[in-house]
Amino acid sequence: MFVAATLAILVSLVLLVVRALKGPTVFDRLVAANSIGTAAILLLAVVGFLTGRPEFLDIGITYALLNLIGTLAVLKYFRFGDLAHSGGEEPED
Amino acid sequence: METFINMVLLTLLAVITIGVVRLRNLFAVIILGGIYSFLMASVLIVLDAVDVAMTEASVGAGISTVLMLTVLYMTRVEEAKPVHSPMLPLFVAGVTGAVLVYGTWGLPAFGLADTPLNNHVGMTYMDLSIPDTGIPNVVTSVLASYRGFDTLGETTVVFTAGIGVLLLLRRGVSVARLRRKQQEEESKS
Amino acid sequence: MQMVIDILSWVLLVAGGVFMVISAFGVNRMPDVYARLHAASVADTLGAGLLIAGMMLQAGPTLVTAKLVMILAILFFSSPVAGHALARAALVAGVRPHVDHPEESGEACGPEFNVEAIPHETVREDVKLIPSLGGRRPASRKAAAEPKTAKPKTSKPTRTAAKPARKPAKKG
Amino acid sequence: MEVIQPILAHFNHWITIFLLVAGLYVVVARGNMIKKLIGLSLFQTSVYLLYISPGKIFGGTAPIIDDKIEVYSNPLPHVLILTAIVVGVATLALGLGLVVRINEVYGTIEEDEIFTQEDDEE
Repeated sequence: MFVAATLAILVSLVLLVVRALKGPTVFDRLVAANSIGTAAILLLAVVGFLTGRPEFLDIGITYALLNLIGTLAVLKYFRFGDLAHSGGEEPED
Repeated sequence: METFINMVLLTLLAVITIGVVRLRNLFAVIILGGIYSFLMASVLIVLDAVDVAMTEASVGAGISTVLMLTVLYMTRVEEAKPVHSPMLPLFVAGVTGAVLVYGTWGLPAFGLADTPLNNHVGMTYMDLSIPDTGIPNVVTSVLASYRGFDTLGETTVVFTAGIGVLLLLRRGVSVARLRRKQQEEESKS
Repeated sequence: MQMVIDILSWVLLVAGGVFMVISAFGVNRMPDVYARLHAASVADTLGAGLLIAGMMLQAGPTLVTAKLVMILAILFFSSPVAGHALARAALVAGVRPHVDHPEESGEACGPEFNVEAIPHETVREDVKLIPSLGGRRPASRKAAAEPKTAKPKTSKPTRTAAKPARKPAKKG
Repeated sequence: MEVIQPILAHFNHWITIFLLVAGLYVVVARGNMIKKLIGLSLFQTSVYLLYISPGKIFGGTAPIIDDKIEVYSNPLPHVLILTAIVVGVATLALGLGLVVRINEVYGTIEEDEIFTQEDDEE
């Protein structure tokens, strides 16, 4: 049964990579990147069960957090043009 | 099944690499770099290197992305069109690749246990780790105990790199500002 | 008992896998960023949720289940944050939502970023009106065609209308 | 099966070589310095694969000792590559620092523009 789930995740990874390469805007790529992060976490968990050692799920937690950090870093750059911006108000450039 | 997952992920890595090479918008390249790191980390998990996968994900998708974005803020986003023809680099790369592919025929096949690599010191650590150090994670025990000086050298490298970055980016005695000031004075006079 | 658990986790895992594929398919097929975000969220909620539930059934009451719960919780909290930030950043950067009836919503949208940059008349001619939804062009269409007065029916009308002119679209 | 056997045996090596060659191409052919650094990291990651993939043993699991497990993969490449990754990010940071500095002095990070500026000064 884990084989079926693994295959499904691999198929979705392939489709998402296609979108990441095609995606006309940067944001399309980011959507794909975020979903690829999720798919990678699930793949890690399923492969753990598939090989009979599902103990490495801590890495999945790290991935989830890093995925959020990576996405937010790019987006913060986009909205404020600066990673060190304190946020708060919209830029009034 | 493991081999199949491995092959699919590696193919995706290659496809993403093509995208990284071809795209000229550096933002898109950095985002693809993040995807590349996640896929690479998944490959490493399938290849049983869990510690390396964790480090690769945090360094590749985390720190590298943030560092590159910070630098990109100070420079231009769009890469200039190449002036030179890419034929010579393509030729060099192709020849290098061909020679290396020729070399792979002499390498042992993937996944075998009786290769030279898997019969020497690496596997000895597996037997020695628990009696010597009591740490079940062999990577940790080798990294911190058997090859502790190696790790010390590594931290020295990181320290040196940090000092190097600090010296490069120090604001006080910026050569660039002096130079620019000189140019301004010259243009005024 | 084991049999029941196995069958249940089979169902959950397969359903989760199906949702993952559907979501990835949606990300490929949808017309613009916002719709793609909507498709991608299926993977974060239903896909991940069902898959992890199936795995939890297989793991039983162990530490593995606790870790799976942690992953699910982080996904549940982080993916809406990322999605919201993404949509907002896209809106601020000037990506117009794809609309079927540009006249009615007061703006023309297409795959292009910078709608103001292309002649408005050509965009309007492309649009096919669906008769069942009224099908007539609104009286104020001349006004709607003017880029300055184009007011998208989004949360931040003035900003998005004014923004793209100043901040050129970043295509990549 | 006859045809597929060498592909299975050497697929990892070939992808490694592809990544390496792609990195080499980017470093040689592209003038943008950030792109060059990205090419260098591609090069670096291919070396990770080159080291890790021979250490994998079919049927083995990660080298964390457990009573139930018989076969483990080789831990030594993992240790070496862990060191390499950390050193890699240190050198990347240093390289990016240099890029910032070059941008301060020349106002650009394109190699060709820098060369033309140098030629103009002479």
